Amino acid sequence: MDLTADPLAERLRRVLVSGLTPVADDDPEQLWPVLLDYEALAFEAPSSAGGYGLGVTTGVVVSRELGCRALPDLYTGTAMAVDAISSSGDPRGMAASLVGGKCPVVLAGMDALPTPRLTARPVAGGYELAGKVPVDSTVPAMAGCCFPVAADDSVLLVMLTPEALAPVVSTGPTGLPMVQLDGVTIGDDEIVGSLGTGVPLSDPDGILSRARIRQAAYLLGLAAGAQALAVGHASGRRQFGRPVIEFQSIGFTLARSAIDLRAVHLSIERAAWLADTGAPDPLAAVQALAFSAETAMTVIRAATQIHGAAGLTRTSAMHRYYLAARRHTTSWASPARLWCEAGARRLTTT
Amino acid sequence: MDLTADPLAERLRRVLVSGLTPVADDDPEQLWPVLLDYEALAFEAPSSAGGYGLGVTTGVVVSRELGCRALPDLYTGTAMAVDAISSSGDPRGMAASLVGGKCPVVLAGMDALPTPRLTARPVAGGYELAGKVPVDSTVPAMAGCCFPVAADDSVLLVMLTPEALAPVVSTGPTGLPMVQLDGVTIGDDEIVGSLGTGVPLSDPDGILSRARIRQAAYLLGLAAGAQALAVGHASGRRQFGRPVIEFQSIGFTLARSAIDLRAVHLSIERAAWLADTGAPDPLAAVQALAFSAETAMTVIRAATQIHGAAGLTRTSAMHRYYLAARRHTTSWASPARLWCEAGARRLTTT
Amino acid sequence: MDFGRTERDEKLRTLVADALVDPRVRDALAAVLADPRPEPDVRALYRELGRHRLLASHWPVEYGGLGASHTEAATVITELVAAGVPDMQQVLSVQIVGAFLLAAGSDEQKQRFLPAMAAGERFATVLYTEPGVGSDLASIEATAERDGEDFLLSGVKVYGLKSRMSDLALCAVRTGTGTSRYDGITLFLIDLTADGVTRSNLPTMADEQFDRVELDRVRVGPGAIVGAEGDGWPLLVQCLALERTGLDYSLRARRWYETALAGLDPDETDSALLAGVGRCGAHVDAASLMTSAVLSRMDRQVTDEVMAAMAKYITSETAQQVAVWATEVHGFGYGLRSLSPDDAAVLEAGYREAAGVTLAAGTSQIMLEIVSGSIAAAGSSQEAWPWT
Amino acid sequence: MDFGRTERDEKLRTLVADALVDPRVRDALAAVLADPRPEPDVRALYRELGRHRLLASHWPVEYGGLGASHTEAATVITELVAAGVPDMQQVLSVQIVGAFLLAAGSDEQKQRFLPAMAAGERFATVLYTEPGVGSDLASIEATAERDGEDFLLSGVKVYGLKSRMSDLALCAVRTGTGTSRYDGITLFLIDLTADGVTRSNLPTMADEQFDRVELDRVRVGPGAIVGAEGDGWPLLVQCLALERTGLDYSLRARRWYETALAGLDPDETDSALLAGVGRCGAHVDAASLMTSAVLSRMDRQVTDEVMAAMAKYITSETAQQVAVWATEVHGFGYGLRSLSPDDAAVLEAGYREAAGVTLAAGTSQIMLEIVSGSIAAAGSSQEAWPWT
Repeated sequence: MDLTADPLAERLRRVLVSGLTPVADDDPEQLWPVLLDYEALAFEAPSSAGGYGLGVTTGVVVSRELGCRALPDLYTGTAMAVDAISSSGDPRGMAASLVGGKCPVVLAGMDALPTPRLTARPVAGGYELAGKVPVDSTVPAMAGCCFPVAADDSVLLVMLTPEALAPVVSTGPTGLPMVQLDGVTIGDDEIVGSLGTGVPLSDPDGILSRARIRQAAYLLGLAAGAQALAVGHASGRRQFGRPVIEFQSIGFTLARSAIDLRAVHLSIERAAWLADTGAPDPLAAVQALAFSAETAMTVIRAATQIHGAAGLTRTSAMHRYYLAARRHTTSWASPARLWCEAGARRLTTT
Repeated sequence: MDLTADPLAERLRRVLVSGLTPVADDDPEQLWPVLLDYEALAFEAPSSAGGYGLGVTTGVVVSRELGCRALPDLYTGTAMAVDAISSSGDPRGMAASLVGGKCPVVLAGMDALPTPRLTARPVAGGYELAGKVPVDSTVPAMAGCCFPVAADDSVLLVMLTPEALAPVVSTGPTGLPMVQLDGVTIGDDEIVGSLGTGVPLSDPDGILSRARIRQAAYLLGLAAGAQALAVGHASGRRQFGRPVIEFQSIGFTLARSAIDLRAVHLSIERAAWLADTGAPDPLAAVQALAFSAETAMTVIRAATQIHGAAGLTRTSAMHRYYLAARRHTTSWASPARLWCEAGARRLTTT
Repeated sequence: MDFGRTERDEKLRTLVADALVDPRVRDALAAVLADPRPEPDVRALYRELGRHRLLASHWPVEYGGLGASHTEAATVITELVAAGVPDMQQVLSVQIVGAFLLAAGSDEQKQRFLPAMAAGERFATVLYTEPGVGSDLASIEATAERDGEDFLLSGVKVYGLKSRMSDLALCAVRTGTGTSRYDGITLFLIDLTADGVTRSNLPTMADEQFDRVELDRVRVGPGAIVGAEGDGWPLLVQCLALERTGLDYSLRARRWYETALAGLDPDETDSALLAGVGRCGAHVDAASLMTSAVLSRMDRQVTDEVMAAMAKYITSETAQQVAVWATEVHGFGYGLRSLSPDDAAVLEAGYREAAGVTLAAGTSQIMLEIVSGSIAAAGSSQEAWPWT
Repeated sequence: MDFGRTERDEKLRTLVADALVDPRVRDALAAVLADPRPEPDVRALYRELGRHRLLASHWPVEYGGLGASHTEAATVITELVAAGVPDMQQVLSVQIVGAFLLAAGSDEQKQRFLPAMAAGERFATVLYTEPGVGSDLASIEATAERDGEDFLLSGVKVYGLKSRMSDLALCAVRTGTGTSRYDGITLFLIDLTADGVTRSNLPTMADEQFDRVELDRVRVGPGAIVGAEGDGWPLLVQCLALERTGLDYSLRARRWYETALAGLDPDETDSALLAGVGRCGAHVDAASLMTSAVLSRMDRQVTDEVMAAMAKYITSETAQQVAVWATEVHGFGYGLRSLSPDDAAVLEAGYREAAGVTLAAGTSQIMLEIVSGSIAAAGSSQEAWPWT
């Protein structure tokens, strides 16, 4: 066992940082070319898709770094699509085209797993879909979308191109874009993978587990970014005659956050290592995600509180983390539901 | 609405304090006569049982004060037995005999509600019992015992006298006394009340709700007693040149405990007031108990931590609260299970 | 303790119910609810409620109230909020500045301002903090320059609310220096339309926007001082206690909780979810009770800074917790269960507002400082049960 | 990062497995497990393990070890604990005092003591704190009076463990005064059987009893000093970091967690319970990883006080949390579900022990102080991700 930092991952991270630093907040149109220029999609993509096959461990670096800056997550969805397509052989070269920059892919409807709200009924030449699902409001118009559907007793992953998506997107009640799929028919080509059957899902190809690890890394990044802002604020700000970080109520809160962040980080690295050195361990993956999501909300709330009123204003970077926390800690189901799955997996594997 | 302190309750409390102060720790044999001398059992007992009928609000005072000193809880069980017996008319004067000092009654098996682990099968002239149940190790040999049994579709409350109990008590695996009831037959007289049917239990006579309010008060007392010890310790103890209470990590912890204790106290008072001015509100009662149990464990753990190593020794009063917390936060089911019941009651009543 | 409703409570509830069916109130409320802006203008609605003496029902009749008790007035506000009336400007104008004037204003100030405030004809807000000051109000730097009998006030005040819709502001400035940083602070009631006052917006993530108010040699007369010159600090401390009943936060906690429940199935059997429903509900109920306990003391003329800090702490922390819990329960975009679009919008705005509730009117840290300070002062001499 | 087992790990596991079937080890372990006393005497068992070089496997071969790495030695201890070997006296003698001597002892001290300690022939413990001192070790008052070349040590040391079963103790006393309270502290390795040493018990609620050790003019020679006279404080700080791997607490957390699971039905569907199983399990796993991260750094000769404080904090807090959670899951008397009597006894003792884990070897507050101090020192100059 050697849990010191991995030099390759650190090198990739530094390269990526140099690309991401100038990217404006919340501008996916500016972000996507940077991810392509720095080959971020290629780190973990298999060689059959034009990638370097460095494993989900390097995908973790990408997701985390996007989270750190509260940038839109154009990676987790695209990587999941590439992963799913590649694991079914990819006769049409779709994975390579995604890695090459065809379009980013975002995810939707993962929060209802293991029971998708979308259903797919077999019809001649494909499936007819039913249901609707909200997507992240920060995703760009040029993105494709991947979502799970219930078909018979298994859960399949569907991918729609930006072109197919455009006519079925509207604005939902809380301002989020809503994908309305009632009556939409898709061909077999749009089915890009399977998440398996049962409760919890069997995840035969490890697609779900690897995606959860990336999502966990994105959340870890969000929390770490918020923590960095809070440390900066608390070090610079003086109240009652001293830097506020010297008050135990602030300093200890930051210390607890730092400890939890490190614990989450190790949990994610372990899940990624297991996925890269054998089949993914679904328990390790789901608990890394639950732990990361729960910690992200706690750390980001604490960081917001430490910022005081200034952090609530739209001129402070802090508010972006607070708003992102809500989207990203729930987009893969709440921590409570994920903990439940982890518990069920634990009891059956112990 | 007037949520300032009730002078009658405060007067009763002060009277009781004068009686309880000299009672040695953990000595139920010394405690019982004091409770009788100060008529603690009579405060809330109905006049038919020789009591003053002052309501469960005054029972709360007694339970809480016993908890505060981490004295054995000889009240909650006895009062529940008196309550149950009285609400079924008490043709044989058993309630009056209990209020008069026949014997304290302790409770057992409440942690498995709404599904008792003990069952009662009707036989000629009564019931045959099956199952076993642990009881609190601090109860005296002279105590009777009340426990719930499943009979057909309803849950009945059984009371055994000290004499009936003696032959069926042994020592369980973790050192607690165990009441072994397989094959024991009881007459109808031993059935002292009904907790009703269903999940959550219907509690037709309010016996369960009132008992939960007393138990909540005992737990509140335990927590408040531990808090008082911690405040005393943190005020007196100096480290790094000042009283440790001046460190925010200690001072804020005590402040949070104080706030939670007050919130729990008001929740209990409200549940008691509802019970005394109409039928008990089962939601108010169960949430008061869950809140009190959860808070007690948190407050007592924090108080133990504040005491440092000295609090772990058997010469410090602190350790008695820590050990009592385990017994009393679980004897009426864990907070998690009680919260669940509260949630179910909330959704059906909203 | 008495948790029941008094006859007067019932009478006041009837008054509220009657007012809400008064066509003028009904129309004004409908206009506010239909207003698509994140921060609708409530002044017309408040004037209608003022006509019914419901804006400041606990004020003496001579000042436009009904002479109700504090607990009874809370019933009125609770009912109004339940009907959809936004409470923020009432909180600022009546519960904060009005309470301050009642406690510390001169007779002339009371007679001049209170009836208009109770009528919803004039609105007041507070200008306390400044950039870089935060909760440490003793470090304010706004100044008052003497000019004959008058003062010329200068400085920048931030993070206030509703200045753009208010006429008056209670403003803390430094008129002198003393042996301690708590000396030399003076409170002025200033006219927000006066020359030298520039009001602008500090956009926040919540629907309520912060104000930035710049004072550039704003002339005020000696009659604008509340209390005595240089004596602002103790007044401020006392009046912050008066405003920290937690009523506004406990109403938010309850509204968000009940909204979240509206999207749940009563036959729900997921015990993790039910446990959350049970726990949050108990906390919401307890937070309301903490507020009622503070109001009960105020009804007996007791201002208890520590109990107020406890109530502010628990109500705001509970409200924030409920808003976060609702995101978990209802999932991404509040779309996981059967929540109506209106309810989803309430929770969505609630989450954005929730970040601020543990900061406004004194941060949670300040509240804990007050409570722990009182515990330290009481120390080991206390009985086991000192805070009942 | 590499989370896998090395070939050497596997070899060490084989050595442990072989040792455990060695009849002498097996009998000694059986005797310990059958011992009805709360604190069985493990010395005979440790001597047998010492014969297999498993007590201090990471020490150099010349001192009785196997030259294993720190992570590998943790594997050995983990396997031994899994087989039921109590680890407390190994922690004290090898992981704490032994590590201290390895790092700071003279060659003579190392050669004289380490082989005997690795062999389980001699046992050592620590005598740091005193009545009223607690975590503030710089306030110790035990004194050393010079007597020629020798010192006469006097004072009262409390809250130590295993003094009655140990031969040696690392003892902190004040040999001088300096400009700061951290000056003038000296560490002595003393003989617990010497004249003037009185060992007694401070009964605790846990199975492990505290010691009270009174020193009354205990004569020690200059060779008993570890490090230099008066230089004890920096050594103590450094060596506390060495002992704070959290290994012992992470093993307790795991043992209690797995014991609690043993009484659960794999077909359990109560989601509140399952969520607890999932959350506790993740925390237990993460706590182990934090320990492994500290050990990995030690394998690279890096002693990281902050990482050690993090590991001590999270492992002990997790262990306590698991012990409390087990009381909820298994209910009153641990009798709610199908837990075996032996497992119930483990959890019962675990709860009593759990109160102490967040206090021993530096309280959780001290750990947070170390971590927050490092954050404040790094301040805003750091990158977003400074603790990887």
